[in-house]
Amino acid sequence: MTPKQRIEALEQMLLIRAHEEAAVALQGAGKAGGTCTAVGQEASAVGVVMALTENDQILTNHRSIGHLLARGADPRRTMAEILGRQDGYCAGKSGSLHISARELGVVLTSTIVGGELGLATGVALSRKMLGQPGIVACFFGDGAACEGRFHESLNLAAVWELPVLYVCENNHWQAFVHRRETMLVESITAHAPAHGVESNAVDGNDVEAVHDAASAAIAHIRKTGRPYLLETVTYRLRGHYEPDDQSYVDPQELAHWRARDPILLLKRKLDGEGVLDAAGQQRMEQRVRRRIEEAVGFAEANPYPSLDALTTDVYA
Amino acid sequence: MTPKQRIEALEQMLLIRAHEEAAVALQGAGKAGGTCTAVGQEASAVGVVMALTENDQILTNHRSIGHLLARGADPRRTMAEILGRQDGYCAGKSGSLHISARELGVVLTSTIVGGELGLATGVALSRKMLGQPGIVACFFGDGAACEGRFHESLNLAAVWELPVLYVCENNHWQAFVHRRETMLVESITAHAPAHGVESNAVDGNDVEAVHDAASAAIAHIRKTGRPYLLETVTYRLRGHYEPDDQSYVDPQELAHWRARDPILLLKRKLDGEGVLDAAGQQRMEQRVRRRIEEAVGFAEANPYPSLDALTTDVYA
Amino acid sequence: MPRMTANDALTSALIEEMRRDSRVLMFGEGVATKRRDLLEEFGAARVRNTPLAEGIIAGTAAGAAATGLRPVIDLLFAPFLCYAMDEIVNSAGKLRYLSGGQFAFPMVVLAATGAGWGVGAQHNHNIEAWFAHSPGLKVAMPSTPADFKGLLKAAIRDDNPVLFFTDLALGFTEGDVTDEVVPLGQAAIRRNGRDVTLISYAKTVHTCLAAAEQLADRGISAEVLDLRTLKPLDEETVLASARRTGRVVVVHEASRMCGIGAEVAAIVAEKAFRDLRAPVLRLTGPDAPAPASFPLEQAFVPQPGQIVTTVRDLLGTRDVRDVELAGVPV
Amino acid sequence: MPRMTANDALTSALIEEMRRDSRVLMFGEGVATKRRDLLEEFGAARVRNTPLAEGIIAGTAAGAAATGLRPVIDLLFAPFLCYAMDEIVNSAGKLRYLSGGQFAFPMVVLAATGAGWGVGAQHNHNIEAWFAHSPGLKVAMPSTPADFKGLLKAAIRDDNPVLFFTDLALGFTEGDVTDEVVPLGQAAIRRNGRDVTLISYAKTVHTCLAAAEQLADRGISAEVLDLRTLKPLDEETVLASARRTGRVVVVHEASRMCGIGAEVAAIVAEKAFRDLRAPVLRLTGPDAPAPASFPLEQAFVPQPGQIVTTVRDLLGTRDVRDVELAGVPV
Ligand SMILES: Cc1ncc(C[n+]2csc(CCOP(=O)(O)OP(=O)(O)O)c2C)c(N)n1
Ligand SMILES: Cc1ncc(C[n+]2csc(CCOP(=O)(O)OP(=O)(O)O)c2C)c(N)n1
Ligand SMILES: [Mg+2]
Ligand SMILES: [Mg+2]
Repeated sequence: MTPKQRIEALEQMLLIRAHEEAAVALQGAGKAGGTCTAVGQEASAVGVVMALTENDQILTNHRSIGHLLARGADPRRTMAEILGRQDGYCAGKSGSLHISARELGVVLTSTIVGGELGLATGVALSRKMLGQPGIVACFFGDGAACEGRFHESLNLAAVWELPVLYVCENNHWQAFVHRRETMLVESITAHAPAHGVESNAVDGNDVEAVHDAASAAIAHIRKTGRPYLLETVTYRLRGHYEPDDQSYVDPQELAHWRARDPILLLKRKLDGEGVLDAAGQQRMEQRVRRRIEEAVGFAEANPYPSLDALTTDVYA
Repeated sequence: MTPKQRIEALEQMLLIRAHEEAAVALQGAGKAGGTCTAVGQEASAVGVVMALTENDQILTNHRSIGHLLARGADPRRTMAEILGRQDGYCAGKSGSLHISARELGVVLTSTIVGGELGLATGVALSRKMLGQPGIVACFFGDGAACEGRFHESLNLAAVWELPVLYVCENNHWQAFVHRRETMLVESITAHAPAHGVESNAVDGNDVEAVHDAASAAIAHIRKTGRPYLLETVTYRLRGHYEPDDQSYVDPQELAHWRARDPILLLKRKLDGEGVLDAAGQQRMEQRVRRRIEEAVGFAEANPYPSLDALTTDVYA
Repeated sequence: MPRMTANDALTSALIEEMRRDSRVLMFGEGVATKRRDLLEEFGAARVRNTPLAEGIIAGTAAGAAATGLRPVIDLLFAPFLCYAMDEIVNSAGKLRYLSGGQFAFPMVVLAATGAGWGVGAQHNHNIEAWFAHSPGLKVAMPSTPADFKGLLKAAIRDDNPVLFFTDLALGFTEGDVTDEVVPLGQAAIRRNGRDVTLISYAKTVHTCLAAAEQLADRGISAEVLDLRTLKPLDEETVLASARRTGRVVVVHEASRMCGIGAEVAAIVAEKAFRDLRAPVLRLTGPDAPAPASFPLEQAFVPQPGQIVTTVRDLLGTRDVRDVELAGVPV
Repeated sequence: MPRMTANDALTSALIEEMRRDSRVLMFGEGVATKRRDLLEEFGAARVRNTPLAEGIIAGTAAGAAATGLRPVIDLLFAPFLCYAMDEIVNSAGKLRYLSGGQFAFPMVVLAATGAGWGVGAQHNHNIEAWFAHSPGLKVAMPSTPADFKGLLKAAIRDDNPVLFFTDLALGFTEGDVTDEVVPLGQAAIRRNGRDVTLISYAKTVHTCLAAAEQLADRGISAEVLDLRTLKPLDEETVLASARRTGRVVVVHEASRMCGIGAEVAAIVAEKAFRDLRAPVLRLTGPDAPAPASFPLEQAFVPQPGQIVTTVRDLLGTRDVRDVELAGVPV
């Protein structure tokens, strides 16, 4: 990553964090429904999405704000969607859990765990058969890797040679169950060879490492036309959804990962390298905060959809 | 295997073969519905089932006659079930595709590919929690290994430490699709390590090799309480179901495997070793043929269930 | 007008639509093996075998449909759809709506069902009502070779996910077949009558027609209505006929509770109430899994004799009460 | 008689049944985390977290049920059952029958659904009718804390697979709760009335009660019937009330087509026909996925005002025709 890219990455990560914190506040104030935040996972989202080109497409899940904002989503419209307002990306019908934004290439978000894995192969098949350039990045969690669909998807993509970048954001939690309670191996990539799929696991809290690994994976896909599994090892710093007191979380584990907060790590690095000092970072944070404040203002002022929307867009 | 066991194995394999051929003839004569035979796979069934003890339980699928007969099922009752008669193991309601025989420990046969994999963990959980001795052998095909449930089952058995012997009868076909069209690796066992499961692949047409591998696997399960994946590499010598002209099968591949017919191999061995000569084998075949003729006679004479059976045993 | 079997009619719809629109492709377990003619004409990219995994087959279809292709998938037998419910119901059925209309899902799911093969309830389960109950989906279930072809053509051209169930017992029946597209959502009057309307779909349409013959011999004029599409349901044709005859018997092989018959009866009881001259009756398969044993399997399905008896009771007295009319042979 | 929330009533049923019968165990995604009290009392063998995979959770339950245990599984939200349909429908629902009665499946599947959380159709989809349509299964859906407890106790003691759906919006409602087992298959008259019967279940029972209050103010006496168990359905209580009042409106949040309301209407139209004084009406959720947006989500669910309007129309004229009564607010 160039210094410029690293600065851009920090701004995106700050934007995502501020967006999540605003959503938490709205939820706490009773203005938004339950929402799943990706606090702590910003480097994974930004590192991968920055490695994509405009032609590439993204499928994501319930923990999607990072992917959306890194892809250039307008925070006013994501926030409006979270509040169920008419100018949200899905006209308020999605709410926070399945936001897609076709214009950005973020397609078919599913909040059914594993849903995006079932759909990604088809999206890639379209690209391939219609001769469209670009690959398909499919984000999912370590929990989704427990669903059989994970294997069915990898296997089909391998057998049909589909250009899918599988991104497993291993954040150690599957709602209220720790990853170690649900599988015996340490890395999701252990499954890749038996499907004939290349893979790699990377420190998901180091945005440069993620970006480099994603770039290599994407190059491999573009070259071979074959799928690739990238695991970003990270941590869910907040609860599964809001509110969630995390009483079931081992405080030591949490402290360990808090010290590895990806934003902290990147800030320290940029400051140390003299790329962006503390003052510059503060200005950036203010800018980001203003953008999010404005987004919240927009969303709260945005009307709810009219009641006839209840039965529109059921059928094409 | 002792010479006595090998002789017993041959008799069982001949019985299975004769049973399948009788079912084919009945189907051809319009007396039985479509049926899936396991011709060519007798060594896999007999080798594994002979390695089990009375306390162990079996789950199987649509290609089950070998498992049932090796377990000591009465061919009159299996045949009656295939013909939908009242004294079939399932009172005629199953027909050929989901025969279970609780008294033999053959439980919960499912003809949904992968169905047995979904149920096996529960059967093993019962044994474990109720303190019952014995393990659970779950037979399934290479096709079933493409269903996500295969992975979900192995993973749960591994995480919960359930005594399941997974027996993948890899017969190279998944109905009308060759195994090589559906997966990139050569062996289903490739998936085991990532689930933390021990495994082994064995020549499924060599009954002794199967028996030895199964015995080792079972010993491992009894010792550790953990699951084990055994792959028996074999071949479906007849079509997917009856009738099926196998026009889609590569004749060379078929010829290769015909020459490796497990019954042929065992006969040759027993003769060569002086354990059972050609004359003794012929007497055995006659005995077996008579048993099957009698079974067919029984089944054809056995009445259909009375019509009120249509709505019995829906609820407990 | 060529005569052909229903199976051939279905194939000819596939061929014509694949010729017509290069975005149409077909895949499933054994599709490329069993449909060699399609494979040869359209190539390996458009006619594909798949791994044995219904969930990912349906998911791939939904993903492809939303992004420019028009997949037809063969899931073989209706009960196997149990592995693909998430992809069909939660993805294809809901993601258009949940995305605020950003995506459409032009895809067809083929599956066979019904008695005739003696293979039992894990191959034979009439679950069409599940999909009628779910939003965003359409459901078709033809009774004639012409409809096997014409409805499938309409299904492939439709921009929504269509479940296309074929009744196993009809596959080898022959009939005249044209190139006509049969629009989804239009029922057909298969026989005109005055005294009673028999409403059905798929195989049991023919059971109703046989019963109508027998009823005619006894001076009773039965109208036979073939729903053809279960969702959207052609309420108008149903109500018009119900109002004309004042008596309705719904007949299907699927089980009674919350089946299509329940819906038809409820619609009639609401909207043709003042024209009804008798209770609305249903003759359905029993609330039991389908058995494999041949005579039981046959007894599972409504028979002409049962329809005749039911209709005569209905006409003989205006208050047939509490007569048990489940699919058990009388 | 202690007062408690519906959620607590459900927990207390679990605790009492686990104390009573050591074969009862519970598992699901997060069960051991979220039910610490159960984990502490009954230990890690009987209160288990699972990997995130609904299919194997349900399959394990079915396999365990058939071989001596009595599992209760929590599949969280109803749409997630789409991953477990094979295990519930094809295995637990059919393998008793297909095996000629060799096995029984005493298991309970818990799942929440209904409006209230603003999470949209992939968490909120009332699919109870699917299971009512399928053989071998039972379905319960309580409306009061007492029934959350009493029906769950009955479900756990039942030797068949029981789908136990809980309406999200009811979780924190309070009520008196006893130790009584509420038998499956018995509806309850929640309010006596003469002029019309409102038939419902789960949350919309309370909507009906609110409407009945408003109707009483206008001199209309509405009976409110709570089905409680959807399968087996208490036909007798439904028919007795329908015959008494001669007018029936069925109300539920699930969509209309082939829903429980269709079945109730069809039963009434068949068996209470000569006592009916008006068309049988249904007030249901629309044929659409549930939206997340709060006001839309609320509009999805039938409201007291709609019931009042519907009933007044029904009483005002004996031939209300073709009035569109879908769940859209009027
Ligand atoms: C099929 C399904 N099962 C359960 C849930 C409830 N749920 C939502 S998110 C979640 C945890 C997912 O874990 P993971 O895949 O690791 O993603 P993460 O939330 O950690 O990002 C669960 C259990 C769901 N939405 N869909
Ligand atoms: C879920 C499901 N999908 C498809 C089928 C149809 N079918 C029956 S057997 C079979 C092939 C199974 O292949 P495999 O698991 O290798 O077992 P084999 O038949 O080779 O013994 C298929 C596709 C089915 N019964 N169930
Ligand atoms: Mg996770
Ligand atoms: Mg095979």
